[in-house]
Amino acid sequence: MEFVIISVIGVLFGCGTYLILQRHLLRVVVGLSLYSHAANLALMVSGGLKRGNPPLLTTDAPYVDPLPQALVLTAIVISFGMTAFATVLAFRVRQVYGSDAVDELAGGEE
Amino acid sequence: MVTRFFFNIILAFAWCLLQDEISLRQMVIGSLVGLLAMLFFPRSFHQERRYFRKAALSVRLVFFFVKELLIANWTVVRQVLALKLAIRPGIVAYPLSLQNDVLITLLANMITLTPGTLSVEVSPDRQFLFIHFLDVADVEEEIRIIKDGFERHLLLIAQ
Amino acid sequence: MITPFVSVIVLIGITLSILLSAYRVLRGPTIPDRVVALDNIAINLVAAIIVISIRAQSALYIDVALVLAILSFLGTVAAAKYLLRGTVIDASPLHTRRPG
Amino acid sequence: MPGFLLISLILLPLLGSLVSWPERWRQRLAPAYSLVPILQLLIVISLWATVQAGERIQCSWPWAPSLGLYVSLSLDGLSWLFTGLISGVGVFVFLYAAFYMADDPTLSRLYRFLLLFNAAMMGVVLADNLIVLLVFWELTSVSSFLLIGFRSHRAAACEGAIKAFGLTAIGGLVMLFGILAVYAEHGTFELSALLANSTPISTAAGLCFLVGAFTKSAQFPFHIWLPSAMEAPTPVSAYLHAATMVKAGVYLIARLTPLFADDPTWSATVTSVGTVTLVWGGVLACKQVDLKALLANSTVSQLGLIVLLLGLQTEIALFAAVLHILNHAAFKGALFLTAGTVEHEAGTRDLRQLGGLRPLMPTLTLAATLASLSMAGLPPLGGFLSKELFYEGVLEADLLLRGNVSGISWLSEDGFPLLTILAVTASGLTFLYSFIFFHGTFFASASHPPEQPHSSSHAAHHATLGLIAPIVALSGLAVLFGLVPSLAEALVTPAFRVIHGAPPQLHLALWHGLTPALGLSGLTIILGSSAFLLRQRFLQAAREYQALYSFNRVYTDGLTGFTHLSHWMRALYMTGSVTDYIRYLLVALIAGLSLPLWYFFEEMTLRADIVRPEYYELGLAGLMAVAGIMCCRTRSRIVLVLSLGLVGSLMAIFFVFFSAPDLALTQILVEAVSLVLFLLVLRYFSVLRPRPYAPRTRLFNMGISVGTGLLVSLLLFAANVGPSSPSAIPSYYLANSYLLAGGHNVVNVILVDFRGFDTMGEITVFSVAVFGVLALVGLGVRGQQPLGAMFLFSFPSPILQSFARLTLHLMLVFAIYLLLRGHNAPGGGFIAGVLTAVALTFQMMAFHTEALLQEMPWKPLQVVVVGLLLAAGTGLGSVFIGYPFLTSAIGHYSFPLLGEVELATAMGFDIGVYLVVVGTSLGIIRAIAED
Amino acid sequence: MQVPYILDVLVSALLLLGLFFLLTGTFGLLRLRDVYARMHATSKSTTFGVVGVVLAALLYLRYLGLSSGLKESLIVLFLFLTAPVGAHMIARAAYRAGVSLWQGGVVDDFKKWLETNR
Amino acid sequence: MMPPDLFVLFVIGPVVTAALLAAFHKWDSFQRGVSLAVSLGLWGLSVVGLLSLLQEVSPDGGGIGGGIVVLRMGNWAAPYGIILVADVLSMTMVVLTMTVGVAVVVFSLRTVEQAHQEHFYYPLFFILIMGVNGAFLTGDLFNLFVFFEILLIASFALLALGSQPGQLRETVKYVVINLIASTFFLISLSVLYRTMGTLNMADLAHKIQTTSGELDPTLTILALVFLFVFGTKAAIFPLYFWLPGPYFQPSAGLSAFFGGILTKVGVYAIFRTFTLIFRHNPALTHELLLILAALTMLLGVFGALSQMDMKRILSYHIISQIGYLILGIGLLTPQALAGALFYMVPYVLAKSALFLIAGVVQAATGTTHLKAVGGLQFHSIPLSILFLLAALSLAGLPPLAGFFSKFIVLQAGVEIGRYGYVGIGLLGGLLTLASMLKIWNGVFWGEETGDRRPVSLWPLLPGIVLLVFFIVGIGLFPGILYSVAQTAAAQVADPRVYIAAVLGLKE
Ligand code: NA
Ligand code: NA
Repeated sequence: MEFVIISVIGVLFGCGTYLILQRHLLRVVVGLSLYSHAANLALMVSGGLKRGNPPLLTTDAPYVDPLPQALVLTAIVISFGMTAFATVLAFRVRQVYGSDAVDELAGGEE
Repeated sequence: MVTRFFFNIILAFAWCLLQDEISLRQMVIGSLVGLLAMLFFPRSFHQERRYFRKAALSVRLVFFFVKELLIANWTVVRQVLALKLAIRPGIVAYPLSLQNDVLITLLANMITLTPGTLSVEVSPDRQFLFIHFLDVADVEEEIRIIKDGFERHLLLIAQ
Repeated sequence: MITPFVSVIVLIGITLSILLSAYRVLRGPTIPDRVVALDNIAINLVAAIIVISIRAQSALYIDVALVLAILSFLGTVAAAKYLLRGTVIDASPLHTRRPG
Repeated sequence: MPGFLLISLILLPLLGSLVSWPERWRQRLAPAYSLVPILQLLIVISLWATVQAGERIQCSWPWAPSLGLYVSLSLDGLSWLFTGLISGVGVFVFLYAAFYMADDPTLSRLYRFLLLFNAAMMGVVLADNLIVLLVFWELTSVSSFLLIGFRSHRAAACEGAIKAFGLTAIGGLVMLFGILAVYAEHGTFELSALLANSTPISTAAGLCFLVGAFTKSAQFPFHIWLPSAMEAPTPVSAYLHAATMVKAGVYLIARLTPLFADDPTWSATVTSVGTVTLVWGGVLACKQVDLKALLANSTVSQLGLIVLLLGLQTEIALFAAVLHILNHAAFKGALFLTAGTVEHEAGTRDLRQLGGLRPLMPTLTLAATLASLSMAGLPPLGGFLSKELFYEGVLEADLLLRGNVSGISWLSEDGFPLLTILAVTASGLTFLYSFIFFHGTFFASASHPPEQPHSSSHAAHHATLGLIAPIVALSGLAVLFGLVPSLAEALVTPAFRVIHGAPPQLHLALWHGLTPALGLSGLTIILGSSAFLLRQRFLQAAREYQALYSFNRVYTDGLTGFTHLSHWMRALYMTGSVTDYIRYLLVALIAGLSLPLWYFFEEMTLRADIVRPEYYELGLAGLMAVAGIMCCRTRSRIVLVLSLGLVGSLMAIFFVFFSAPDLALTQILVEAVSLVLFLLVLRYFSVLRPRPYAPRTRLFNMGISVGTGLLVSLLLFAANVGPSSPSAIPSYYLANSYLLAGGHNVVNVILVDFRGFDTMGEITVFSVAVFGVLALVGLGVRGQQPLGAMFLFSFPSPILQSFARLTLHLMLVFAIYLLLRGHNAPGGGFIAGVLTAVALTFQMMAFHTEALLQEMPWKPLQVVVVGLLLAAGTGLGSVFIGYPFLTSAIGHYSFPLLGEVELATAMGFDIGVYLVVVGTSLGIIRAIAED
Repeated sequence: MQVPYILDVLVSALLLLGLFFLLTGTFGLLRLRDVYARMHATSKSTTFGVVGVVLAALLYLRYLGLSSGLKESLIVLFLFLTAPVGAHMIARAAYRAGVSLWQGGVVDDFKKWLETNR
Repeated sequence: MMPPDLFVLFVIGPVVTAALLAAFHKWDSFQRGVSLAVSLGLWGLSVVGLLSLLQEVSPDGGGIGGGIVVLRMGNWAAPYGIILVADVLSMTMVVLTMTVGVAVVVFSLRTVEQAHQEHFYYPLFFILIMGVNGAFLTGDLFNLFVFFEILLIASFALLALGSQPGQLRETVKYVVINLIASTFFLISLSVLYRTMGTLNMADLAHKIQTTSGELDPTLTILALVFLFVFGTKAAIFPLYFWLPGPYFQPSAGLSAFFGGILTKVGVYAIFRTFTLIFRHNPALTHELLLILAALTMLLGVFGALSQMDMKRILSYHIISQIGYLILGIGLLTPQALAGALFYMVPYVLAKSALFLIAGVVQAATGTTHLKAVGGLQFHSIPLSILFLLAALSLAGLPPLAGFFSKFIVLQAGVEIGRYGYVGIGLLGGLLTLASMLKIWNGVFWGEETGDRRPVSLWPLLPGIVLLVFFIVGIGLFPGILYSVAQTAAAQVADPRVYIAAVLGLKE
């Protein structure tokens, strides 16, 4: 199972990279979201994907490792905040800058 | 006030469903939670009367609806799996008698869940309900069922 | 005990159903088609979660299913609203012609 | 007491430079700064007896002993000579400046800069600690920089200042290198200790010191800064760039000579650099038409002479070197001041415009001529004495020693007197430019008189005493040193003793008899006068030749080349395109990691705890990959966003597969809110029109994408096949979650207790998102009209609205349910918070944003703040009662009807989280919706 | 944990029935000609399929004492409410977005109404 | 001795302040007053904290002095809970942060536009401080990620504050690059937990010490991934390209904090991890650090030379100076580590001061482009003096603080015979001087050009004076900071000290 998920993570990273390298800002933002999805999955894998009960002590052992879950939860929340900000930023760029083409955002290095 | 109380009971009941336990303790906690929700998110409640009669009528409606539903699903299966899709779809305006939005919603939902029909739109003046028919061949029959079935039940509740 | 076995079969069936719906997402042809297909996938996922809770003999996932059901509905409505208005939330009331 | 005198030599000018007169009297009081060099001179004179007795005065204060730093000063004969020069020339220059810039409002500032320099220079010659020496060394560069650029509105002044600073800074840095090397070898920075030790210092370190000295003393090829430094006001040129600062390098070489007495490389380097500088400087000086430029290049040449002598290291040579330091200070100081007075009176320094000033300024003419003749080395002036000794030294090296002075063997190979020939040539050049200087200024008639001759007659009236007296005094000294050789001898002997280590065997006299040196002097005069008579022939040619051959050109072209190179390099990779930067980043990552990974996989072992996948998991994993690819392929904005949502929802399913209900809930909720967010702003984006990259770029992008994906996969794969260390953490959490933290839901307990600090940070990130979004939307130009389609003919759906009305409170109750049970079952603050936000968002979707105000009559921002304060306050509560931040407490309480209820402080924290999440989600959505 | 044979069979049957309806809905989604017709399939069959699965879970988990089944009923209730509303929202959006009825369509009262009320 | 639990205030204090400031974001005097008071208070507290660490002598009386305060968040021991570790290194960084923080707040009081203030300038700034302090103090790698994200999102918002086109453009670049780096941070944390089974730095180091090399291949991979992540934040070669653009954009106060402190968080992370954890194979990892340091030093300063704007030159210089710090880490001797820390302090002070001075120039003339201004020397002599002191310190001229920084790092290099790197370091210093002189020439000398705004510059100077005061002070008394740096280096040079303090082990 680990290797399946790892492959999916690879595909998501590849797709994310591809999108991030595109010219449309929306695609870049979506690419970043794919990145964070993939990273969260990777964090999930870090505990080893043991079959077991969720780490709720009301159920019976064996439990899966609860720590990666907590980490992923934190990571999800953080990346959600980041994505939200990035999305609004991208939309403000389109409004203020009049363009959402990444290559038109070049410059600024004098 | 009465409305609020009634609504609070509903919320307490929902709480019990969530807790998977119908008991006095949970009803009390549930109503406290409901009160909390209503306190922090106050909104104007429409004045309603004759709750208990309406509740009884609603239960009757539920049974009627479940019956219709079972039939409906079988029909859809038949249509979907039919090898030949001999259907002539269309949108038909259904004249509404109901005026209450909640009840119109219920009606529209029931129509959608029954075979061959799908509620597309309510005209802003609540005159028509536009229904999509998979096969307009049996429009007359279907409209009759709706009028005499679902809408009649709902009109009773509306009074 | 055939339930565990059947539940795997059902899960595979649901996966198949999801993959078939994904075909509709890919094909379209219209955007509402894709939205409908995605909604269908979501509902199938709800079913899958419930089957898993049977398989895992745990009621924990029922909440997950409930939340997914709620939110797939929300997503559908949001997409529909977007198609209709170009936005999801209006800043001010729309003009309505409501009697009374 | 002597220590106090030494430090006061430095502190006096330093404090003096801090004195600022009130604006009203500034101009009139400025000359009072001259008291400082006068006082210094008195101190220096008072130290004469000590020095003459061959004693050293030493004092030391700890500075940073752990770094080997002591503020140690020492005064011996060599230092004393230089302190004398600094204060003595200082007195003349300071007094001169008072008249030279009498009407210039910047006079006071000039004095303060000069005092700063004076302090620095005193420090250089008094320092006994190499670091202290370096400190003052660089301070001389800084003050010189400020003084050269004193007339900062002139571009040439600024460029000259930068050139001087830059080149001397190179020297300073290389010197630092040498100092560090010395410290590494000998463990001390104290010069006296190194000298007393007399263990040899490595040649490399010595060469580092030499580079420092050469840059400072304008030795070839660093000499180019000195002529450019002539942009400084003339008193500055006289003081820094003739008499004192440029001698700092000479001082350093002299100071270190005992340490490198037996080092052939040292002496070879010093001698040859000195020789080249001597000749080249002379050539350059002759070509000049600007008085100060002439003097500057002559200074270069004369410094070369001193350096050359120091390199020879014989007794005669060393004595000549010390003597010439003194002589040069006298005559060159006088000549620079002459140039200043001439410019002040005649309005120009151009030899072609000058001429015939003799009748107007007879005194000045006399003084300047005498100084020039001293420079030319004519008897009976001071310059003659040092010239004679110079010749003797050179001859000794060339003919008598025949290369026994090991370092210069290459110069006198096979007995060919190359050094002597060069020396005579250079002296001839010196003769030539000395004559050009005073003849062209005072005697000849101007070749190109200025258009408006405001000069001549006008000048005589203004040539005040103050502008002439210092010159007379200095050239008087030049004469005096020649006429009374014993005076000069007495002054330089202590310094000589320090360098040579023994008292001198020779005695100065004007007449030494018919020596070979005298013959060479005669030859020099003949050569020089012939050259002077024939000068018109070749000077024109030489002046034109300049354009071809100039180290200044090398410098400027080098600088431009460097700038061009840096521009080119920047343009090469700093494209300003973030896409490019990402490419660099990822390529670096791939390049950096692929090789180690390759080696890693050579010895891998599969871990035992790998789980076998189910078929449906495979199917859904495949679908997730397809959804990802769909994101890449689609040309519809909404499909893009929906595909992303599909990826997220499928992740939720995998979280269910992996027994993570909390995660599944969170993921679903977050996905929904993200979707709403995306849909809110989607219409503002342009359509995803196909604007393909060039095929090559596309291929490159694909390559990077595949590479990155592969790399991440391999990395995670490596983690699963490589060696690993077992973790004790999960079992601890599972064992103690209920026991110690009172919660059954271990994930939630980790979030609010074990690792609650992470959560504190997480909600901070989250709340900042709302601040950021409010700022993004609230500032700057407001948006243009929405770009996407809007169907104007549309009305709210009564079906949706009544559904929304029905479900709001139900969803809220559900949220509270999830919040309260979080500690023991899937749920908790975050999940409940997002669900609440979703419920309210749904209201906004069905109605409009104003409807939210009816539901929730307070601002999202306030909710965020209350939540943050609640969470932080819960954590801080434990600090107040003496426990670490976030320490939780649990209590069980009984309430009527409710039964026993467990209350944990972690719950307060979780409610804080809940509020933050509600406020933030709503705040962001509302801010955009209302935009 | 063991469950009685009858329950085992009943649960399995309900599961398979649910799957059957789910697949039916999906086939409809694939086969039918326009979005409105496709929504007929998903809003009814798929919903009903989930209901089947939920009922199976309700019986199974309730027997195992893991759940009283109340929450499962909540899901059913919720699905019955949301599926039609969702379909209604997409349908009206699709209609405004210009997704026309399949060409075989014969009646369109909504179009007429829109034209007269514009 | 400061009560240990109070150390949490460096992290929680700012966030509480930020919350209060956000609540009253339209109340002008509250914003300024509270910001000033809190920043001063935290500054004082941080100094007290550092002093109390330094006073503590190791229990055995000899060896390494200086205490290490370990705070268990939630009272859970490492590695189960998150701990904050205040050793001399991290507390020095906190003091430095707060010093620059005070200077920036003081500067901001006079320069921040009303609209920006009402849109959470101060709350965001305090969150930024929280993130930075947290990153310095935390002893847990995942928690470090969290604090990175805190300071990132605050910096995103601050960069974009004002929503001007140029700002937004650069913010996009900054956001995208940093989010990518954050993603890889998560990936590396995933690999870390999967292979090492812990996230706590001390526990990790302990595990490495108690095993005999079988984890080395994995560790090397981890070291490289972490180097990529931290290197991107720290802007080392070849990961620095993103930096100059965004750092140019914000108002001067922020530029000062960004340029002074933000990249140092990445450097600190490299410092911490490559002294505590990844020292299993210095012949590979630290040699790599040295090469990267050299390239960073040279290419950064090269970039600066091509610029014609004061702020841009300063931005490029950030990169170059980072090289010096990495050089110190790469050499890995106690002397070099002390040098790196000694380098950090004056350099951060000078860099921040210079950015603030650029802000004053901007306020006086409306621009910082060298061709558009000139002759400011006469406009404000105090400003010129402050600039010279800061700039020459940055260029490493004695006796300013920056000289000793360079001196100690290079001395460490000479001691172990790495002359090549010393040479490159010296060259970097020279080119830095060239850039500083270019600024001086362009801004303070030359024809008086550029429109002069009728603003009094005096009120803008106190923050700069504070920073320059320390620069000069350190230069005059280098022994004080050096002993602090030595103590810090001694604590860091031997990982067992840190491990024992955190895990409560007896050696
Ligand atoms: Na200028
Ligand atoms: Na300029």
